[in-house]
Amino acid sequence: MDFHAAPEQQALIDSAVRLLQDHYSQTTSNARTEFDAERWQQFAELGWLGTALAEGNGGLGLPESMLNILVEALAPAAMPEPFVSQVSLAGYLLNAASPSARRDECMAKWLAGDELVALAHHEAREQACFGQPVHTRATARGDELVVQGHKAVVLDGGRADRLLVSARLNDSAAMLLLLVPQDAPGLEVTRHATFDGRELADVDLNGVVLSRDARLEFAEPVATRIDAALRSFALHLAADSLGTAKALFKLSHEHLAEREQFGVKLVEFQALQHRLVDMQLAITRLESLLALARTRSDADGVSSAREFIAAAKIQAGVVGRHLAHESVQLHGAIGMTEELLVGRYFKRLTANELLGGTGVEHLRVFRAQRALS
Amino acid sequence: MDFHAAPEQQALIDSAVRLLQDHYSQTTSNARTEFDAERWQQFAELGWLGTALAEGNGGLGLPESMLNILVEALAPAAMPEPFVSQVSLAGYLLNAASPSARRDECMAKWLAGDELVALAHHEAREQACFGQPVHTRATARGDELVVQGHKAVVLDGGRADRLLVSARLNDSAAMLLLLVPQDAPGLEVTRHATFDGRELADVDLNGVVLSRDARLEFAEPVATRIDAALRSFALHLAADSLGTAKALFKLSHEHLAEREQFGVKLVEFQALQHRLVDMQLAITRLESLLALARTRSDADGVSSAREFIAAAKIQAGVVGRHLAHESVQLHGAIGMTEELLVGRYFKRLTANELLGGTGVEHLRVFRAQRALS
Amino acid sequence: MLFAGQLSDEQAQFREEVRAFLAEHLDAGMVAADDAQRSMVADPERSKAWIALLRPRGWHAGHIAKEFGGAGLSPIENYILHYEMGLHGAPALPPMGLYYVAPTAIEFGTQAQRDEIVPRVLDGSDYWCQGFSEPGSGSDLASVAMFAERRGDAYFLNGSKIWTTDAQHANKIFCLVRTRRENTRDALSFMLVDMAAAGVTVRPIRLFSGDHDFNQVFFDDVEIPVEALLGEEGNGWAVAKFLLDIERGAFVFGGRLRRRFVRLCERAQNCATPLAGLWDKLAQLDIELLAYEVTELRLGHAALDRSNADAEASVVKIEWTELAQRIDELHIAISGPETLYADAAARGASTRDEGIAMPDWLAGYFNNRAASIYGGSNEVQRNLVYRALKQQRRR
Amino acid sequence: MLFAGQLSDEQAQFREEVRAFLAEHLDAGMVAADDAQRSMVADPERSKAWIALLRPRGWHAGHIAKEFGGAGLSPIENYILHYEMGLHGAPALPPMGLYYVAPTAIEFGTQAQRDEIVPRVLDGSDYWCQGFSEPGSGSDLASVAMFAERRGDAYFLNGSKIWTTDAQHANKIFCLVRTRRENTRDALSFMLVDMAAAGVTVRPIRLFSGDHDFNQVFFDDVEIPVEALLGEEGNGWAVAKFLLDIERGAFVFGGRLRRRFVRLCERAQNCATPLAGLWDKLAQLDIELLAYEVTELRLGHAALDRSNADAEASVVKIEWTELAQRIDELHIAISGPETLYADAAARGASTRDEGIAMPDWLAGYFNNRAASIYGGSNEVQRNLVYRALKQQRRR
Repeated sequence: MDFHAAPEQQALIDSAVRLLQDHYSQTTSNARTEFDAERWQQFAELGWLGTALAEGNGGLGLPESMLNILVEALAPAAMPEPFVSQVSLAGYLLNAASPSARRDECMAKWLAGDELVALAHHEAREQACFGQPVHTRATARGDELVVQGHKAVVLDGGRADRLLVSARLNDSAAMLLLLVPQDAPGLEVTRHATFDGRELADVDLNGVVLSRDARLEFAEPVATRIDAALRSFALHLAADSLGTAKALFKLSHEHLAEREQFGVKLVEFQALQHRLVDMQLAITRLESLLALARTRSDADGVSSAREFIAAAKIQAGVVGRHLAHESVQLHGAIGMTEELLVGRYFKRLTANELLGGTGVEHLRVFRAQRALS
Repeated sequence: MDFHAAPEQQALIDSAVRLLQDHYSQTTSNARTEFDAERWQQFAELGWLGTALAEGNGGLGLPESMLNILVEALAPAAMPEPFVSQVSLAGYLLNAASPSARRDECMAKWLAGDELVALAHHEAREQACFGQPVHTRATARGDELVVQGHKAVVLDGGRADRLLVSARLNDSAAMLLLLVPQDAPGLEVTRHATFDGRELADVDLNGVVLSRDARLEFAEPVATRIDAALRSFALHLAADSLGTAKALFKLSHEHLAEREQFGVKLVEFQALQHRLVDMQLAITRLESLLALARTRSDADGVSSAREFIAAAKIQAGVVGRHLAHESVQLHGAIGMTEELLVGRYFKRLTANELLGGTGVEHLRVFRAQRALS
Repeated sequence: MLFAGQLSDEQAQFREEVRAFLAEHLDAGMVAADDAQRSMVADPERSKAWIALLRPRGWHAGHIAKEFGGAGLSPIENYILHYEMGLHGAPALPPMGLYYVAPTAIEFGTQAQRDEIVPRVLDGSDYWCQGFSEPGSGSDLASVAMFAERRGDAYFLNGSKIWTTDAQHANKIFCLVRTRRENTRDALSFMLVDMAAAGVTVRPIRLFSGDHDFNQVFFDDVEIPVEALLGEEGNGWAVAKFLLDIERGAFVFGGRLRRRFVRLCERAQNCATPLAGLWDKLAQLDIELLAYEVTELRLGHAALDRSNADAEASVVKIEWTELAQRIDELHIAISGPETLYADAAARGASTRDEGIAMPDWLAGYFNNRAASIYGGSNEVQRNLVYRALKQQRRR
Repeated sequence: MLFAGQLSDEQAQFREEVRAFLAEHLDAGMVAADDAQRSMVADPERSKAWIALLRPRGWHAGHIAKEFGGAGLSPIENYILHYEMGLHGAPALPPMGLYYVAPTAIEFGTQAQRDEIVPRVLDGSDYWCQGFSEPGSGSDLASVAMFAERRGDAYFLNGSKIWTTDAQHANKIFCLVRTRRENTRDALSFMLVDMAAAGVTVRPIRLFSGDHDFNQVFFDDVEIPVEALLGEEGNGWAVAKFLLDIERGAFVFGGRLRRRFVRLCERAQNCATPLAGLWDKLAQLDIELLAYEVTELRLGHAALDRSNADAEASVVKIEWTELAQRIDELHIAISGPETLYADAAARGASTRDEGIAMPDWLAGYFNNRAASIYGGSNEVQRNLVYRALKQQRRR
């Protein structure tokens, strides 16, 4: 119950801050938007990709909360590299899968930063959330599986070397998770660049033929594990939003402290001071909810902590909008331009709200878990 | 489409303001809370009770909007006299009823200020709104009607000389409206003083025997007319809230302009100026909605204007709470005491929100009318 | 709907005329393009086409007297015209020439200036932009630094203007400039400048959506004749004030806002995800939009003669911008993750929409955050409203 | 629930001990009376009965060291104790003696003062009230005008104190007074006064609910011995500051707020009218309450050694008061017209509840509007938080 950063947490934060200073200090909001393979290699070398992976799997074996703290520290980069989605979706599922030749090889390459892996699970653009039906079918044919279906909102789907595709086996309810290489015949991936520099894809599987060992095995039902990965993603998105909101606060305060109007520094206006305070109060609320979600995720796992993750994700949306709107308003016209980081953070916060389950969706989850109806 | 007060409107407002100055200027919030018969007589003599009644019925024949303007002008009195409920419930229904000896006698006494009449329609404390079922039964027995049932939230039920009781005829769906004298055997009225100085009652009718002519006749179904009376009540409550909110704004502005802290007039703090502005904006919104509801009520009748009345009533609740909360906060501790009018207005606004259909209820009406679902 | 039973017979008839005209002339493609436009400001091409259709009735200049080529409508008629155009999705009209320059030239111009300027605005020959703000000056116009030095029969302009909407399309710019070094209001003058003049350069300022609404305009020893002065030298503040005052009453946002709200509701009705709680928010928005429609009418248009018209214009500005932003915000909540996909069909709906691929409702949401900043930020507007409240209290 | 998996074994065991104690000693009638209480502040009679039950363990003074008769709990243990008491509806404890006077006397008192004051607070012999605010001084303590004139071995007090909670029940009052005419901080002194002294009179101030929480206390040439000074003459500001600083860490609101929220949800579940939209609001409140519980713990209790503790106390104050007010507000919306009826059973739950007949949730709503005013209004708290942000920025 110590809320100060522990020494190992502080070390992680410090290394993240150093990397940001060295490679991400930009003054224009549309600076680099392309994936930088060198950066990704560096993440791998620093061990960051494996932060929350088991030591036996080549990871650092740190708790989910440490990864979350790292994500928050990296947020001010608003980086084009898909760190959050990779570690919480691909990393989480590969770590959870039972060892096998395929999985081990895939994980090794992923951990080394040589390959990206994307989760292809959602099937409708407007319903990228929890508990949606999966219609994609894998039909057993001799020693092979033939996969037919459509996936949407596949993060990193275009640049990934392999996809993790969820599918129903034959006509059963049993869900599988299949490793599908990007170049598999019958796989059609349509890339979309998102407005905040991320990348997602629609994926068609037209009779993609896989060998049986493409199937990842899990000790628990696949659907449970995918759900947990999505919760983990939501948790880390909330941390990304918190880090971004803090960065916006800092920029706004600096701006008001430097800028004069009618001969007075803007920050001398009490109405603006109180608005800064309200922004800080919002950040404090999100910090507290994230602290709670972290502790509970470490203690009981992300699935059991779903109500607290939902609370953090909902509040990340509320706080994100509040900070984005106020930061632009307090900056005035210059805050609307691509010359400052403000707009870039605004876009990132907006995308974070739309990914990993929106506020509307998480409120449904939260209300159900807390019996609020 | 002229939003300035017309000369006859201004004359009405001026006479209301004069009366307030002469008889209601109080400095303590718990001043007179008792009904003052002399005042009521004066309302009658000024013709105010009959403002919206047909000339043929002894009224002034003015449109509903004029009555609404009068209600707004009288609001700063936060008076214990039940002007709003009497004119919009009793007055509306007596005016709408077809002439008959009973009705004419009752209306004359009411108009003269000699008697009060209360509508006893709702039957459950928690559901004093629209379209609730009426279980009270009037059973025909020879030339008489025997009434059995229970009524709740009967405004002015204790001090009224007669009650207008809604009831089903025998086992049919047909609704009646019956004139029941306060002293009728079998009638039991339990008075409750409300926290804002109004009075309501629970009413039990244990086999109350009435002659057939106790029945008021209407050209339209009784239920339609009762519903219209309730809409009219909601419209006038919204005006009462608007007048009260304006009075609170004025008190708050005065207070800030006079009071010093740390050697500076409070009103010089920009944060407080902007809060006054937001209060004014809220008032402007309510003024506009009420202007709309007035115009549409005059043009098409209160029943057709229900969506606009609902909008005004909902906003009256929102604006009322905003102004009440902010006024207390801006006054500081002194605003919490019974020494100022602030608390009295706060209570009045709170009661107005609870009467005539709450915000929750009117939002249901509004959404249904506007097909928002 | 707002007006049923409220209009005089003549006004009702005028509205029918407007509606019939719109039904006949407003084609679906034009409307769809306007709905899909990402930018907040009028599209030069589409508005030009629309103006051509309005011109025979003078409705592109409803507020300008007939003697000057307008339709000479009453304030209420003009309100009806613009409300209906907005409601039905007609392209917005570029305001700088029609609403600002023409009336100001009529008020302050010499006969020669009137004769030259007004017809060229009304027939579309000139496309104007505004040079008021300067880097670092924000809403504080008195601090304008751009200097006009008189040498013989000409002024030489040096300095720069910023946040200039449409400088990339305009052939003319009106500027508030300093003609004396003193820091007093009578050191300011109002000048009309040809964008083609030597020494004028335009630097685009991109919004964070990537769109291009604004520019910085640089003046490097730009020579203009003394006749380019509108009003007397040193009278610039009064001219600028007149021009800014026009804003009240010139713009009608109710119709456009109502249209956006209706489209939002349609989207909500066709939405796959359950939005239980959002309908209450939509209802509350609808209520405040109704309030705004009446407020706009009673403060902005029906009451032009009132003494505190400045503050009322500020009220209208605060209300419409904050409502518009809330509508946009709900649009995102209702659309959900689909918002992450760029809608190719929506791109290029305006020549200004050059930005990052994203759906129109998202770009609109981003770009419209500027609404509460430009034309005097809503903080400045609140200061102005407070000033009026203070005066009211003293009366 | 907040703590599952977060507590050390010892802390978890302590919580079990607290819960077992509450299950055994907290009777239902006591809880019901506390729930129904209209006033925000502790009830003298009920708290006395509850203190008698806590005293054997020293839990009525958990924060006070064992050598002075308290339980000497760690900040976390004290937090657990008060959170659980609040959650289970134990009567609130009167803060003036236990939280303010006793620790301040320990810090600043002479040995004789400690020996006299502390035991009498802990055994309930003395009931204290606070004399800080004065008419017209608001949150500006430096402007205190009440004068203490030294004549021989006594001071003579003249002036008045206002917003004094519980002056009608207290037998002692501590006052910040002026001992020199200069307007400097070292002109202030801290004095302990017997309410029975000649010249002390109490005027009740009624809230607009009619309830009686506050008073004005008049001092008409009240003679007190020089020994009544706590700390040195002229050191009053430091003593008062120490006393006010105790507030951070001394109060735990999370448990009480959670209890109120749970009761609100129960009411909503048993409500006749459909409240579709309100459940989303309840969920949002629940989320912010969760946030508050963690904030209170990490800012107010786990982090007492931090450098910007003042600002953090302000954050906690702003958050709990505004949350409490929102809970109260929803209570009205959920209860609907039933709120118009006075609930006879709820009256007189505290000796201070003397007001107008109304249900407890309504009186609570009204009275609790004072929460964002007393102890430094939330506007002043925001100023303090901003001051800390400013310092942070400079670091």
